[in-house]
Amino acid sequence: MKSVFYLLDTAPYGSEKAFGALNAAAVSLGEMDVTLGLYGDGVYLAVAGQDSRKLGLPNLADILYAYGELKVLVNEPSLIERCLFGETLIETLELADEEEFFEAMESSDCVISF
Amino acid sequence: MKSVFYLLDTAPYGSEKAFGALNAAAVSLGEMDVTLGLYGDGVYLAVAGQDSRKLGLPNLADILYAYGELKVLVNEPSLIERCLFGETLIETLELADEEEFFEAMESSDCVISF
Amino acid sequence: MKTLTIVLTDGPYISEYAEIAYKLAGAALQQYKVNIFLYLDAVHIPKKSQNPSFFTNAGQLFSGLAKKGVVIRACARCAGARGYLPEEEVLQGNNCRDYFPGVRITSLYELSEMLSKSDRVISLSR
Amino acid sequence: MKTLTIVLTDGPYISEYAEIAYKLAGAALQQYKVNIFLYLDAVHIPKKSQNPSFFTNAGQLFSGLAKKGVVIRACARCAGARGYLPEEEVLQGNNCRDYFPGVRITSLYELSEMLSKSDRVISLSR
Amino acid sequence: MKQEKLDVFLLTKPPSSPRSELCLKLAARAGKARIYLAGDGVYHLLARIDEQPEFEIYACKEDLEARAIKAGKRVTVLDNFYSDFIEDIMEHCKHEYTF
Amino acid sequence: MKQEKLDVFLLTKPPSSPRSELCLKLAARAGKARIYLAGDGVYHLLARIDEQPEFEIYACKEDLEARAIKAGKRVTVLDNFYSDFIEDIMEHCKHEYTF
Repeated sequence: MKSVFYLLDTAPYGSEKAFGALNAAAVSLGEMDVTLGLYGDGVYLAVAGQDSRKLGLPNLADILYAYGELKVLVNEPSLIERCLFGETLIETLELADEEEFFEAMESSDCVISF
Repeated sequence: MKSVFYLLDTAPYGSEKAFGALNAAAVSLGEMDVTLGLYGDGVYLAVAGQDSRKLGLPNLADILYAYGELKVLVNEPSLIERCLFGETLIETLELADEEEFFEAMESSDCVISF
Repeated sequence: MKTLTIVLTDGPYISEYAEIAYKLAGAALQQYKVNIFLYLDAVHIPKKSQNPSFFTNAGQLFSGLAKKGVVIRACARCAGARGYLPEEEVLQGNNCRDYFPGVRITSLYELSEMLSKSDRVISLSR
Repeated sequence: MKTLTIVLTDGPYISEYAEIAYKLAGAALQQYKVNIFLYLDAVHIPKKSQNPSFFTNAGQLFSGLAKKGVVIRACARCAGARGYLPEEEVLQGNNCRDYFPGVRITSLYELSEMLSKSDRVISLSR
Repeated sequence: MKQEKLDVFLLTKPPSSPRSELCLKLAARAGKARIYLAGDGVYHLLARIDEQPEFEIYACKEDLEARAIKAGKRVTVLDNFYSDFIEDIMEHCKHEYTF
Repeated sequence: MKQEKLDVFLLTKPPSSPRSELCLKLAARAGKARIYLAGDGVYHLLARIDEQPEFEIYACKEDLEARAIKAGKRVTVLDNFYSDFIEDIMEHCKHEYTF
């Protein structure tokens, strides 16, 4: 495998899955062509201004910033369904329409979802 | 609490939840007024003819038969959505329309979902 | 005194319900009797020697609740399936070597007992 | 020889994916190299002394796969969070007292290694 | 100030969850209801749950901050969310549901 | 007999799951596809997944029996489901997805 697509469709903070997907994507950077695709409830991770200090959890937005070279695609239809289209999003992420999102999945050697 | 409503909205066999809900409902029989409500994917438990021997899992339909005194309500709209309305269902279960199903939840002292 | 029972079915970290239950129980124990029943994957919560670098140790949180009087019981079938086996003896309110003190493995009938003696019940599950 | 890697994230019993992974790995190991990476709650699968009265012992299933040559690794962060701590020494292919033989706790980088050397990858999660 | 005996809902799941749909159906049947949003339940504010006049909406401050979700005027953001919720369900509410 | 290089899908989730929807979207984009149903994935037979002419459908026998789900004529019920699936993804398929 030369490329891997991590699919995250779970909301951040409510579960360890978003943290797990970010870590898994990060360790393959450099070695493989890595894309993290935010889909369904996963797109909530794209909202700017997260501050998880009072929850005692790692700030997932900070992790996204820390791995600036990670390609993160945000599925636009999922954003729209969740009324997030007008919200301020983390600027390092890439919006992808349904076609672009699926093409990225299809052109990766494997898809891993958590 | 004198009455408890167990809500099962997960399909049988794919997870331990259906087995867990049946056991939890069974231990309260006699002591409390117990209803098991099958809702959403939980209604798949109502299909007659289950044979789980080759999977090496307990037969959940047999457990339903063994606790014949347990009141089990099957949410009709969930059945219809899952194309189960024409299928043969376990005959000891009670079909409940949306109104009857919600009334049973509302008239119980507590609702527990797994 | 009124009684609150919390029923949990998820393990720690993978879901936030262990933490939410901790906060609910913490808020309630000042005025009410609080029970927690650990069912299905929730029997993992009181495991000893958890070392979560990025999260709060769920076992310690629940051990703290037990010290403050919260009654915490784990389903024997679910615990046994997952490798937590009860001892004959009860030491420090505890009958499982792998568990923090104050958490006891009991029959599922204890859940029914807890419910019938409760004024409110909260169930949290994925 | 081609290589298959299976990535798991769920614990035993609560989901059927441990059993499905066992069947997939069992079918594949006759002709292919098979890796299994245990992530998040899946690090519970190889725990010793599981005694599921109504289900098949997931730990034994995976221990059997390891004996037949399947390479099984557990994420160190996820395992540590859940109380499975690695020893310095590796005995019987194993570096955790709480685990069945043949399962080793390793860094998450091992997942990336496994993926890059694989011809196919299957991920199973709730 | 929560003397009125109402149905009370603790909602910790995002709008896409079938449990959220069930919760909102039961709340709608109740007529007036108090809905407490915690965890991923705070994402219901994006879906404008607070525009339903029959619902009194309470939200957990630290969950809003972690998820960067803003609360509108009709939402009561609670610093002591869990204490307030516990007091409500133990002393003031009619029926309590958790989803 | 599976010489044709097609996209192959292992579907283990019931029709209500958002992952099922995603799986079927990808399969539809692929045009022709082989879909293997195991676990709760066999419930897709109730939703008539086998009526789509572009899909070849395979189902796991023991999962059908446990759930009391019948397979129509266009469904190949496999006794050695996992061996056949593994052979397909290791030797014959173009792209493999698991949902």
